Amino acid sequence: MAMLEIAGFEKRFTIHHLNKVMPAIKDIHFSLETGEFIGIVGKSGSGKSTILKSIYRTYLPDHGKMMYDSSAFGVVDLAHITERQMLHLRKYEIGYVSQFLNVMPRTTCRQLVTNALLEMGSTEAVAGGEAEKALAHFEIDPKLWDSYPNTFSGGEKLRLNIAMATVKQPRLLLLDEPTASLDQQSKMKVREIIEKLKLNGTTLVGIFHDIEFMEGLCDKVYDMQTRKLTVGEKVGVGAES
Amino acid sequence: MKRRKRTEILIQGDGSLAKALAASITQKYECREVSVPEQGMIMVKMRESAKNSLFYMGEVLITEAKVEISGKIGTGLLVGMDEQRATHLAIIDAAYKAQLPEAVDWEHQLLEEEKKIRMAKVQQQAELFETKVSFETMEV
Amino acid sequence: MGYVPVKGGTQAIEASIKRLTYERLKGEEILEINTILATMGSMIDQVMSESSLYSPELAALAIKQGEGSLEEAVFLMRAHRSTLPRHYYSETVEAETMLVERRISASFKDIPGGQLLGATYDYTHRLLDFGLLEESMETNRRWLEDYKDNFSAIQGSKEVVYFPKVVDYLREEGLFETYKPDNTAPTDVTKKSLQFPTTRSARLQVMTRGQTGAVTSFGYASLRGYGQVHPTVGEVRVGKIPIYTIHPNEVNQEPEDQFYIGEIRITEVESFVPVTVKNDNNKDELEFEIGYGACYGQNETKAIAMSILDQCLEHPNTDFPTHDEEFVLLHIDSVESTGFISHLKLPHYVTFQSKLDSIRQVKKEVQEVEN
Amino acid sequence: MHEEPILKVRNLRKQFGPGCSHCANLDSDRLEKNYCTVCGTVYAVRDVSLDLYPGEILGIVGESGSGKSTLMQCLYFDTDVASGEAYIHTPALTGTNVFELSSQQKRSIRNHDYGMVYQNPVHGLKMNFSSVGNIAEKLIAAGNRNVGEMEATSKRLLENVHIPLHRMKEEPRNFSGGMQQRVQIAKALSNNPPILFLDEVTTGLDLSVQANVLDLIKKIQRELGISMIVVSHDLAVIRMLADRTIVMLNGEIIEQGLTDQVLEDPQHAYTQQLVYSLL
Amino acid sequence: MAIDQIHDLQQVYRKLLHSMSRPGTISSIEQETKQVDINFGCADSFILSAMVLLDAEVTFHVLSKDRQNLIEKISNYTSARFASVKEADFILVLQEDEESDVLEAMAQCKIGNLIDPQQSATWIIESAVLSNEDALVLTGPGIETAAHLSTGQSFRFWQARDSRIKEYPMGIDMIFADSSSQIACLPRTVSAIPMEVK
Amino acid sequence: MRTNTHFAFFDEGSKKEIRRATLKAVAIPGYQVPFASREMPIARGWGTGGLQLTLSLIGKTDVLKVIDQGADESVNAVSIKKLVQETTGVQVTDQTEEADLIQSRHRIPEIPLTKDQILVLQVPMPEPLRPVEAREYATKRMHSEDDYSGAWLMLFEQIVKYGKTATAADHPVYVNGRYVMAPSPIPRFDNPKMHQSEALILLGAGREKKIYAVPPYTAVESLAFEDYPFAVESFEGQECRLCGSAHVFLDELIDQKTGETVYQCNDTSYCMEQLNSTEKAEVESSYA
Repeated sequence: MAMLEIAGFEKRFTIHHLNKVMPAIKDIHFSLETGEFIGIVGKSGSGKSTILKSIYRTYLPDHGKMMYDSSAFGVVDLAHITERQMLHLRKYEIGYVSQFLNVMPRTTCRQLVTNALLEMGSTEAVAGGEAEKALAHFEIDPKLWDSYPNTFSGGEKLRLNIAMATVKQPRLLLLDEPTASLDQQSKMKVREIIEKLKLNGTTLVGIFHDIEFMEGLCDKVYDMQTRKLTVGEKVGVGAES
Repeated sequence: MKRRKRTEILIQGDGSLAKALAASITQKYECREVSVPEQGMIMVKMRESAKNSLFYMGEVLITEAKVEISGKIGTGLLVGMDEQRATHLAIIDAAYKAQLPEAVDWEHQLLEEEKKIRMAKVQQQAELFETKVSFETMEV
Repeated sequence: MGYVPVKGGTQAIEASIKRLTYERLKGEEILEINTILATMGSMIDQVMSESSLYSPELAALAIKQGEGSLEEAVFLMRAHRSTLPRHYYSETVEAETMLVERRISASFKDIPGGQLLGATYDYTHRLLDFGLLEESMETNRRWLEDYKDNFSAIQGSKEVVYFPKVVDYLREEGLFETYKPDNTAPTDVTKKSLQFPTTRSARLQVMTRGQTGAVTSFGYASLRGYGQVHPTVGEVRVGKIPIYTIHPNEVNQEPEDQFYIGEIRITEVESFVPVTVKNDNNKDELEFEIGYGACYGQNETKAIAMSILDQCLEHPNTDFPTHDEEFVLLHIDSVESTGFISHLKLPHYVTFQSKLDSIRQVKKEVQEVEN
Repeated sequence: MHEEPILKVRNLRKQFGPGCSHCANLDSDRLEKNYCTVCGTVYAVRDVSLDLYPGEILGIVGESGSGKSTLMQCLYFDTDVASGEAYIHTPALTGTNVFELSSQQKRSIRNHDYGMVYQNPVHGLKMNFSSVGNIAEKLIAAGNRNVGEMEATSKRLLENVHIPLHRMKEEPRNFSGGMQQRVQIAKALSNNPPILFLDEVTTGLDLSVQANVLDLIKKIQRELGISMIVVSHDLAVIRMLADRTIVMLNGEIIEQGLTDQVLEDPQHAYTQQLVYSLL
Repeated sequence: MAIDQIHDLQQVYRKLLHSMSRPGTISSIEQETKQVDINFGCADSFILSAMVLLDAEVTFHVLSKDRQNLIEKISNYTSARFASVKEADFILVLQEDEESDVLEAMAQCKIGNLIDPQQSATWIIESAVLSNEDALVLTGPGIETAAHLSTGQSFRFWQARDSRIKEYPMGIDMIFADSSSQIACLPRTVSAIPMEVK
Repeated sequence: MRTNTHFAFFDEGSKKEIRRATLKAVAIPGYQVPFASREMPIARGWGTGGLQLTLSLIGKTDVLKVIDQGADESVNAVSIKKLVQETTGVQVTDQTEEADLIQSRHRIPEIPLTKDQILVLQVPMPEPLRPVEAREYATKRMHSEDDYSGAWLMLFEQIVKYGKTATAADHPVYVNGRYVMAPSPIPRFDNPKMHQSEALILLGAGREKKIYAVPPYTAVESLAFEDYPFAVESFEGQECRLCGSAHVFLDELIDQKTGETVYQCNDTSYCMEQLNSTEKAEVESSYA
């Protein structure tokens, strides 16, 4: 059984004040196994984020299946599980990282990562230690640990985001255009981090604006334009051609 | 004469009529005092004019007498402290209840008394009306 | 043999009561009950009204016994009231049956039936009349003869006149709500202690037996701004109302079988107060409501103040004490307020000892903490 | 995973006014919003059902007049419901519709199972008693009779809500709005209630104070696992606090979902309008 | 000789108060029942208990359907008004009454409310001869440790009582009166547990 | 004019009403039963509640004791005794053991009362929650919901302010674990006497129109926190200058001559008895 299998997925938005139904994406099919990294590519506006947000239930899916092999509930359709189940999965199994940092105001960097652990029921002592490890692991300057992240650079914010998501050791991590608006150096750092995650065996779904970045990272690539899934060595190369 | 009108006349009058009528009975019949005349109270139930509902205004001291004549118990009730008149009223009440022949003859006297009472009231009221403010334009 | 309890209290009380008698008698003057009845009408009215027992004779006795203290006279009457049986309730008294002695309206220049001043202090100049120091029965009799002589020329009509109510005219115009007769049995606060929220009947009963000064003060407070009622007096009337009753054991009585038992003199007030009401379409509208006041005897200030408070309590409002029924109703009874204030004269040395102990303990505690 | 809601509300209704033949059948077409133009009856809460799960924060968002605060008052027994049921999942109360309990029993629930933080601290605090006394009041109500313990608890809670301890004997009426709100929260928490209601707790507070209060609430949820219902007209507050969110309009629930879903993919026209106007 | 409305009733009242203050305590009112010279067709102690408490200010209910005569007599002697089970201030139960009627009345009578728990029915029950045998074990205010009382009522009766006193302070208070001029009382505060039938 | 005063002043209807209220009060310990308090020939606040109870209870054979502030000879006690005696002709006594009925203001006698005695306490302010809440409507609701946090909070605040509770007389008690009750302004010293009392205790407030009761063998706990236990007035090291009793409630007096503070028994009849028994013992020992 695949870790995640998307089949016949469709999403549209109804905008009441315009009296319009806007189709977003349809006929999405792909799947990935445990420990794999799938990259989703496509032009902006092609609906890459919609897929991720639907998997995470930030968007309500309209059609199709999103079968996820959860450790808590077995194989479930993410499109139809209860809100409470979804919350459970978010807490313990599925992480979501974007370039935007959306956190409690006036909470320090260290506290944010610690809180993520505390939410899962860790003790204060364990959480504190783990948080420091994560912050160091994702190369956040210790000088920043006890400051509020509003002033962080884009790269720092992203790494913090990733730290918050990954301290929980999610089984499935959704990366929503993490590198958009990052400079080259920061991008390289993110790449290293993803490699680290992969090494840890985290299953990843990523959306990336620039294909270059994904080279050598992904096990699979799903192309929004062609609706094709490319596997293995051809990854990156195929996309370039 | 029914009790309501009768008691109005006998109480509003000066008391001599009640005394006379009662005397005419006690001369001829045996009157037994059921209980000694006693002071008591009556609660006044009043209708107020704002919401048209009822409330208790308070109590009024009354004197009550009860006598028995020919097996009938008469009650005399009046505001204030007047045991004699209460007894007279009780005797007259009993006389009516027992349908004594005297009572039939009293009709005329009572009506005469009523007329007198009314005349006096009208006169008193006319005197009082001297204090009425006249807003009519005077003709000189 | 042995110790015997002192009888200090008993002896002192006896001596004190004797002293009281001495104070009353030492001037060597006797005030006749008839003198009080004939010349102290207002005082008698006030005592009857506050004691809620209509009996000029008993009121006069109470005034004499209480040496003119209204507080004491009312108290005596109330206590006596507790010893009297109450076997009768009157038939409902309808105020239209009043034989009016005085009737005025502040709302209209002239009213159907006319403004009847009757006897009132209102237009006397409050100058001490030193002539009363030298009053003689002879001159008084001459005055009375002269006064009555003037009446010989007056010709009364054939029938007794009963006055219509001013408000009836306004009701016809729709300015006042017309209420169907509500024959709900009234609450009797003398038989059942006051419970909150109260009923309208309980409120009226408590106010009509309220202490004149207290009712007046609270009414005044509302008028000044510690309340929201500032009325126009629609009608003040003073006069006599007839009382009828039925015998409790006689069944199936016709109205003609009722007892007439006499009449009592009362003051009745209707105050007009504009209020906002919702009409049938749920829109705000202005309408008049009536504040009602009534009491035994001629007590116009009290009755008017009562009419203000009636209206206040019909519209509860926590912002104003005069609109709070607990505040008004629990504090206007003469016997309750004077009794509780005067109980402070009783010895309180046990409670004071307890207080002393408490304060000493606290002081000790503070010292210990400081050290 | 089978979860039992700690608080289950079914078909709750609350109206102000007698209703009339025009509106009595609750046909919403006949109402102007939730108001009957004929008799003036306001249908403040209409057929609301919801579940609150252990340890979660449930947000209720809606404009003023949407019925969210009335709903809260109904749940806290501040006002009687017209009809409906509520079940609290505690050993003593399981299976009992708490709306049907006597006032004495409801009081006991308020003392032991509920905490409430009102928008206006005047409703939740005794302004002329000390802050420590205010907290103790709730502890006393829950049965504590030990001054030392209560003082210690109060101190800990006041510290938690950042009230300087040297001010604990002061009366809250001397405090700023934010401090009063924090004392109120400390008080509401003092008996470790499994269920906490928060009604517009940050409304009217300065932004920085708001952040403090929100942080505090989140911390409490994390540390104590208390279930909370947070009512607010402010989407930002709901976003910060709530896991799941209910949107109310004219006394009805029009939409509910995971908070980020409600905010990012609102389904109902009104919610969309609400979200689009979010700054 | 007739009952002295002042002094005899005062004595009965004091016995009632004594027994109400000390649930399970049986008081004898033999001195007073001797004075009863009218036959009401029920225990004199029962009638006296009613006469002490009833007057024109209160209402009563008689459970027996064929006791119109008793109702009239009580009304005449006390001026109390007859009322339905749901409204009555006093509920008068005779020994002859059907248990099902008693249980139904128990379910319907006033128990007061939390604001005014005193607005509850007081039951006056004509009982079997009262004794302090081990039929019921009583505990509660007025009892030092435990008391025993036998009134002749069934287990179901006590169950029914339990269901009406379970949310104290609401509840009903009971006066038992027997043919041997004895009375005993059970205020709502007292727990009455029937002993197991051996 | 004639008045024939009824036995025990009241008409029988009034007695019945008070008796019904009293029985309810016994059935709901500590709950204030409203009653139609009559106007009495003594002033409101001077014991009309206690007096009404006494008059509704008393019979020809009763022996009555009336005390005020611990003294049988206190003027108000004398006045009440006189009134009851004039309307009933009952025997009165100073001796606590002899009395069937004891009406008292502000004290419970030192000698333990027995099951054949009834103690009637006069109550000026029956509402223990009045200092917390002025409105009767509200306090009735608080009682109905067993909501006494206000009463406890008052004590808590005193501890916070003064380091200990600062109540004087009338220290509130919790009756039968349900109602908070004003024990009437008895000193704290007397509160424990109410707990598991052998005698029935009835409390009457005439002006406030309430009757309430503490049945015998009923739990009466003075409101106090675990770590700030309830404490009675302390007369440590003092004893009665007349009879030498310690461990009783003492009056503090100032000796007119020396200006010194001296103490003597507040319960005068108790003091008398102590004196007499000491004297008897002395006499006996001197003859021995």
